[in-house]
Amino acid sequence: MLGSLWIIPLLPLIGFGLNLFLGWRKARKSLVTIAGVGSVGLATIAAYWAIIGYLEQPARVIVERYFTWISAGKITVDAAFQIDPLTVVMMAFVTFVGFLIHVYSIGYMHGESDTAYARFFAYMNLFMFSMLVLVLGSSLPLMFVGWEGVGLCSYLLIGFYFEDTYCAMSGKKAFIANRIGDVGFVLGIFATFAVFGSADFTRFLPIAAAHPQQYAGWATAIGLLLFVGATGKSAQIPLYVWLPDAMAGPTPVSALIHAATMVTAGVYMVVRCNVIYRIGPAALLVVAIVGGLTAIYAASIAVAQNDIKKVLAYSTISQLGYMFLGAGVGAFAAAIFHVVTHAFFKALLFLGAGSVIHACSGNQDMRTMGGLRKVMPTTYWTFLAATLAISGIFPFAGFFSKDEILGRTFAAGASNLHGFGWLYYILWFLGITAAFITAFYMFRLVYMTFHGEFRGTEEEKHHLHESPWTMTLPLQVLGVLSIIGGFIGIPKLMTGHASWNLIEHFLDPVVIPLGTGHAAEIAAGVSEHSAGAGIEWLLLLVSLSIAVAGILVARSFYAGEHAFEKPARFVERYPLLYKLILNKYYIDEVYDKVVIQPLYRFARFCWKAIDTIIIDGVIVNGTAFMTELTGDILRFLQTGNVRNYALSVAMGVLLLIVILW
Amino acid sequence: MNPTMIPIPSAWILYLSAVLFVIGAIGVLLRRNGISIFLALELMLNSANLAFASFAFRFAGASATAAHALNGQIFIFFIIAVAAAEAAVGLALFIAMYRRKETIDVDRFNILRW
Amino acid sequence: MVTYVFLAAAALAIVFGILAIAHRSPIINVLSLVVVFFALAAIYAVLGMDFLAAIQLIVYAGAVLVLFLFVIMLLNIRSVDRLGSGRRLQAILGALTSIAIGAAVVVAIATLTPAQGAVAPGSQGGTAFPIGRSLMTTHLLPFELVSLLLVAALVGALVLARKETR
Amino acid sequence: MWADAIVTLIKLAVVIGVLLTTVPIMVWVERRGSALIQDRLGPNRVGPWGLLQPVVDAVKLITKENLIPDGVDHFLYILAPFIALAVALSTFIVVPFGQGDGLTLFGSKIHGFIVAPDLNIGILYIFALAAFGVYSIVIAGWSSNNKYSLLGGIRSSSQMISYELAMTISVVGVLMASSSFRLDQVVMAQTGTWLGFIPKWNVFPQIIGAITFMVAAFAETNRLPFDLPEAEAELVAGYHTEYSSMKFASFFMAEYINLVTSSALIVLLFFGGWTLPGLTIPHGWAGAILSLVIFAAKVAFFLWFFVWIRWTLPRFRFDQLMALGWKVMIPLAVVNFLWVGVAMALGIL
Amino acid sequence: MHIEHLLTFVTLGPAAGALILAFIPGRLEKVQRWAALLISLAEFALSCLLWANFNPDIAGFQLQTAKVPWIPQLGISYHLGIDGISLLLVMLTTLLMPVVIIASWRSISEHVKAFHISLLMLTTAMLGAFVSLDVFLFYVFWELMLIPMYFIIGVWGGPRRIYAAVKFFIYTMVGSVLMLVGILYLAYSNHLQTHVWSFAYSDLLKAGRQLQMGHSFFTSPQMLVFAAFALAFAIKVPMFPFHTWLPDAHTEAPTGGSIILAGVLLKLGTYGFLRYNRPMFPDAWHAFVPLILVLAVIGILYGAWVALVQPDMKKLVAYSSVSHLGFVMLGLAAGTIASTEGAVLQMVNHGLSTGALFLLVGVIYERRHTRMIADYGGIARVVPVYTGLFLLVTLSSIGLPGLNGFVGEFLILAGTWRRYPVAVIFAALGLIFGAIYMLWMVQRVFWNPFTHEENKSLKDINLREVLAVAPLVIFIVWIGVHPTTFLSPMEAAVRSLLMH
Repeated sequence: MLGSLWIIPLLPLIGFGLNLFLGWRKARKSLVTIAGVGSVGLATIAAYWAIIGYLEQPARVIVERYFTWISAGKITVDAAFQIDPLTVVMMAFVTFVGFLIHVYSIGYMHGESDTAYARFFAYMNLFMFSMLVLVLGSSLPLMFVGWEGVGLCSYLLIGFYFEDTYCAMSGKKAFIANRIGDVGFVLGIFATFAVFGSADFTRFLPIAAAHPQQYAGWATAIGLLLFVGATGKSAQIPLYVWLPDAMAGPTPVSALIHAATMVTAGVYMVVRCNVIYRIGPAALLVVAIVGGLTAIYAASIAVAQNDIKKVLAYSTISQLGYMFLGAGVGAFAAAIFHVVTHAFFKALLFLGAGSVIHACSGNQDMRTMGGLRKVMPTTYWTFLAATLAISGIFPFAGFFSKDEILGRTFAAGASNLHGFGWLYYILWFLGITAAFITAFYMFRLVYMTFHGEFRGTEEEKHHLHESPWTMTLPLQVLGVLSIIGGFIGIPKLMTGHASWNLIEHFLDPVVIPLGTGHAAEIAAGVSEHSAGAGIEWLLLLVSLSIAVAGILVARSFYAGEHAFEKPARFVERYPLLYKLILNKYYIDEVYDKVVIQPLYRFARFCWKAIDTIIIDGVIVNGTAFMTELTGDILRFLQTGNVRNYALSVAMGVLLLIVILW
Repeated sequence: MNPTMIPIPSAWILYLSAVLFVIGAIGVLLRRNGISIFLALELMLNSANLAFASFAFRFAGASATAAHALNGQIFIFFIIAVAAAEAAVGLALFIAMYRRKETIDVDRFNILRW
Repeated sequence: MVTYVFLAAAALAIVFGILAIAHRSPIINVLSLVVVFFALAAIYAVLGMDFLAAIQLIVYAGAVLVLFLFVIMLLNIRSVDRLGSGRRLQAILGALTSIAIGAAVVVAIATLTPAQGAVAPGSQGGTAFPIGRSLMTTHLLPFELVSLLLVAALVGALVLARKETR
Repeated sequence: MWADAIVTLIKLAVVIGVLLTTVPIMVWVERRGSALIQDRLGPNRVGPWGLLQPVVDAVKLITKENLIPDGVDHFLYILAPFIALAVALSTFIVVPFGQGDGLTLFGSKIHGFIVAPDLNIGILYIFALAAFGVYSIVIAGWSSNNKYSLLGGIRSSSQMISYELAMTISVVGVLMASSSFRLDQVVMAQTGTWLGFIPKWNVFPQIIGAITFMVAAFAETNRLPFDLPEAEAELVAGYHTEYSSMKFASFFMAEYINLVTSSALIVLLFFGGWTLPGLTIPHGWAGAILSLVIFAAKVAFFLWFFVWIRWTLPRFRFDQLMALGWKVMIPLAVVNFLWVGVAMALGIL
Repeated sequence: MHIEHLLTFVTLGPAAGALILAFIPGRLEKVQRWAALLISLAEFALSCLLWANFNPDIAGFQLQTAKVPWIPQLGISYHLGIDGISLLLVMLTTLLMPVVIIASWRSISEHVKAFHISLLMLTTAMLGAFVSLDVFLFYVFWELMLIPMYFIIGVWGGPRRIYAAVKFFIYTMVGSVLMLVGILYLAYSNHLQTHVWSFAYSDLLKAGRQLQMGHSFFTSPQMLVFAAFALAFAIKVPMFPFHTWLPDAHTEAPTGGSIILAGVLLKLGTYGFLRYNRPMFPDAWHAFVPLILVLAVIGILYGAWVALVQPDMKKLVAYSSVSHLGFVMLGLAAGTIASTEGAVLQMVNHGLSTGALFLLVGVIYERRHTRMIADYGGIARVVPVYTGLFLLVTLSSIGLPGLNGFVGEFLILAGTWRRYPVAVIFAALGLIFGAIYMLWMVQRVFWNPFTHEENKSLKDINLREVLAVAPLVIFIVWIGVHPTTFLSPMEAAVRSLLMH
């Protein structure tokens, strides 16, 4: 399969075509399922076939060029796919999680009409195609194709229930927010072309790595521009507003796109272009800061949310913040490791929430849930496993990846990376508090939905049932993965030998060593230098205790007989703060007031004032009016009196004589 | 054969034609009645004929243009013919005008106004 | 002796010219114009252009002015407005312009080199014959065109002056 | 230079004298002629056969009160008769009444029995003045402020203008034959014979021209067949109804002078002037006197002819008159003109 | 068939067709339509033959017709030739014609014969303008275009069609008259040097370059003549201040008219800049580039902003054209090979995507007879296939990678970045606004809840309309996926054009 990587993305594309056709012909659901899920399944098999093939042969990076896509003057872009360790990791979890979610959505979407069902799977397949192109793309523009492709699919899928204004609006909001990010990304691509002459990873990254000083300035600029794209796609601080609204889409969509795959594209891009960020330290710093801030900020909002999917959305933003923090401190492998583990447990959380909502017949408000533990045991247990993972409790996947990032952040602080040691300490501290809050709101969610009595309506109550096997099976698989997922990246600390940290070791080739010159040390300082063993153990204990503290506080707040008193008291004491957090710091309203309204007013001004009044009114119709006016004035010369004319003739003759003379 | 010289200096004839022209012009510009204007016009026309005659007369003397001496007179002949035609049509017009407005006071015919 | 004839005729022409445009009664105008034409015919005769004098008398004085008389009688115009009546400004302006034109022409004539005129050679036996011949030879085209024009004028006058009979 | 002046003056005096004397004679002839034709006596009281009757009339006219009706356009009223008389008299200066080249009087040559010998445009001059005749009638009609005189004036002027056209065209034939405007040349051209035996008078080859000329002449002088304008029966006295005494007399004289001029023209143009077939007129005073006598005889005959026609033919109605003028006379004249042209081109004439 | 005459057949073919149509009696409307369709299809086949015979390596004009002297005294001759750039635009024109005819199958019901004749005449005029190698001939075709377009808007247009048609006519006429002065001055200066009257493109090219550059605008002939040409083309493009005729012309023109107007007529402006202003007046061009850049960027942003608040779909698409052509002008102004090729490709892309958009707007206009966005809502449920197509074309118009819009904009911006990065940043904002106004329109028309009852009876897009939009969609995807087929022919031409 190695020789023809193009088959992998092609299969979902075929699935998309088939589903469109089936939708048009209004075919039965079973046909659509075969086409939709089948194609993704085949793609997964093809992907793993390729991975196995890749792992057997020694070569680091294999690039397959098919045809020159765009070539004009100095700008040439080939349609080429490449496979290297990073692609392998990404492809692995994207296809696997994607397939599980496809299986899950068979059950979840069963209630829809045939055409809608077909349309849903068509979009999902198109999404898989775009994601695979993004991951496999061997140059920035090709990656951009996938980048915008996934943006389009998220637009289509979020706006799936297009009847509802809110869904359609949030679909549009998602696409536009992505689009703003993408513009930054595209500018980055142009800069790469301008500076390096080509945007193929196998070409411009080695050039940059070869002479870091020369490209330092430009690298920072490119890094920042690309990062703007990343913030758009991975919902970081300025452009995260679309993710919470994206929950309007069906839950499998949220699981697949807004938890596992698309949102991680930003991190993938940063890791892919790690050379750029390493030789342009300022960019790396910005990534770290934005990551850290987003983590703490999103976590703070998640605490007060009552909608189950909104809580998970903000938790995703917060976890993404972690990943960027990891990348920001140079721990690219750790970032990817967290991406993988996060994919597992966040997908599980979403799917679990999906089955809960499915059970509560579409109701998403946690306040009307409760006591589902008894009714939906499998969902509960898998959900609990994922929650433990995300909170960072020891054996679960989350602990290892999050701790790795926090450890590296602390190490960066210690080694005074780029002279900003104090900043990294702050970031580490933010990380720790975010971890505490994460543990708190996750268990808040668990207690509110699964523990206590059912607070919903009566007819909802007896409608409660466990989801069918198509939905619970993926939950169980993901449950297992979120438990054992952590072990692929066990730190050297615990096992004594670095090689066991599979992911670290595996991703080394991606981090190309930099050339000579001072930049080299910076890089070296980050990856090798780690504090003494003692400090690392201390860090491990601190993060573990923080997580446990978070859980206990959540229990005291929401579990047991006098649940809900403490939060109520908290609300009375700080009503303003609560209202602020509940309404997401009014960010949406601020954006609306500051950006969108003035834009409309200015646009209307442009149209009404400039176009119709100034250009049309004054200049175009103005000249017409002037000609008419002069016509009027000249009219008075025609007196109609013959003798006047005779007189003027005579005067003309006189004048003529005088002149000629 | 040398042309017989006539002792009238040609300039005087031109002066006469100029004076007649002025009189005609004044007549045309100042009169209100169509026919009077027309009469003055004929006078102006004749002053022009006179000017032609004076130049024909003047150059008849010079040998160079002797051959064309007659042209002046023929030209006047044609002018008279045309003037006759013009008078006929003009007067017919005045009659038609009179029939319409019971007057041929030129100022009354100003429909061509804006 | 010839110059005296010319001077007399000139004086006659000027006096009756003024009378032709100034007098209130149109008949007097026409008659004074006849006298002016008579004077001009005399001048032509004096300048040796006897055929022209005859034509002037026959065509102009004899036919055109009779036509004028006819029209005046037909329209029964007893008397006409005084010279320059109505639109005072325009009258004054008109007079000034005409006099100015006249002055300009006179000045132009003054610059001409004075020259003695003469009777056209070969017209001893009267200018009728040479003019007749050239009309039929060199100036045949204008002659035919004028005849055409006259026919047109004839028909035109007829149509215009006819009383609407429908 | 003075001699010429005196000679022309003498000629002028002679001519005017002759004309003025012929007028009373003609009046007498007219009256007696009409009486003869109407088989009645005519004036015979005053002087032998009424010869003095015209003198007495003249005295009556002159002594009548010079009445000027009011409302009349004063100046024009007086002017009209003078124009008529002036025009009538001044036409005669180009009429040669005898063959007189080479005669000398008081030592200086008199250039023929013609008042203005070197006026080359001859006939044209006559037509020009004929045109002026119209003015007198028109002004008379207009100024006498009377409906009938106005109508009479307009009618007679339109009649004269129409027939003037016919007359001019018919004369052109003659001019082509004699290739000159001067009447004496015309007479010279009529000597000799045409086609062997016929005297070369223009009347024979251009008979049509002659007839149209004579009819036109009648119309020009407002003689009977065409005297509609002052026809007593309808328009009282036409344009000179308001005129009395001297003014009426001058109109009357002008009419008769025109009569004489017309008959002189007829004789000169068509009947060979003072030449008789076969008779060559000797030079010198004897020949002159002979030519004069012949010319006078011919003119007298035609004068009688006018009177004769007047009292025989009935009067034309005005529309018939105009129709005859435009639709018959002018075409005939053009035909004659054509015929002469063709004949000359073929060398017949 | 003789290669030399191929271009003449291509250019004058439609005119001959129009002649044939003239003989067919007017009442046989069916026959008129089919005849026109067949002629335009034959036209397209001919142009494919042209493409086949086109040799991409030669830079200069090829397939030239024999130079037939037309007005020998002035050196004006009938001389056609084609190079990479004009080949693409000719193909676009011949592709759009059948689409227009099929699109206006139902909507044009009266004066059918006149409509098709003016369409065919319009085709000849446009093709002529693209391929004429004699500047005077170019001017004749340029003016000839106005008349049929005037009739198409004036006769078959909407309520305010007279105003729009007259405005369109006078607006373009003012510009082109100045151009005529420019042409004459060029010919005159050429005459001064070579003492020979000639209007051939090559001669005037040399003459243009020799025009001196004074120190200020008014004292340098090259600047003045450049300005004369530039104004005519700027009005046609339309660039920012001269664009007010476009929305009126588009809203009032019938569907077919709008497709042709947007598809091809606008390209003549940019083609003019590329063929005449760029090579003929190099120094003036460099002096004017900053101004063009500023106007282009303003055009992009201004077009997008105004499109944002348009209540009428056609006006929105019209203003989007202003924005898209702003990109093309940006590409031309930048002057690098990549940006110029991107600009030419974007001309074709704009023709396809905006043509398709107008076609689709026409489709629902035919059913609901209203273009107001407010009158629609949630019609995706009723017309799914139409929604799919509309969405695809919208995505191509806002430049989704994988479709044609992206390739063009990417090349333009990448090419311009090297010379004017700041301009690119502002222009990139245009991309955002592009997405905003298009998707907002799509949302209000297709997604929102189903409010208007009349929409319930909307029938989905029928076979004829799909047939009309199919070729466009095929090319949209083809250029998106494999643009080299279209980039390679113009490579040599653009390279040689930018060389001097």
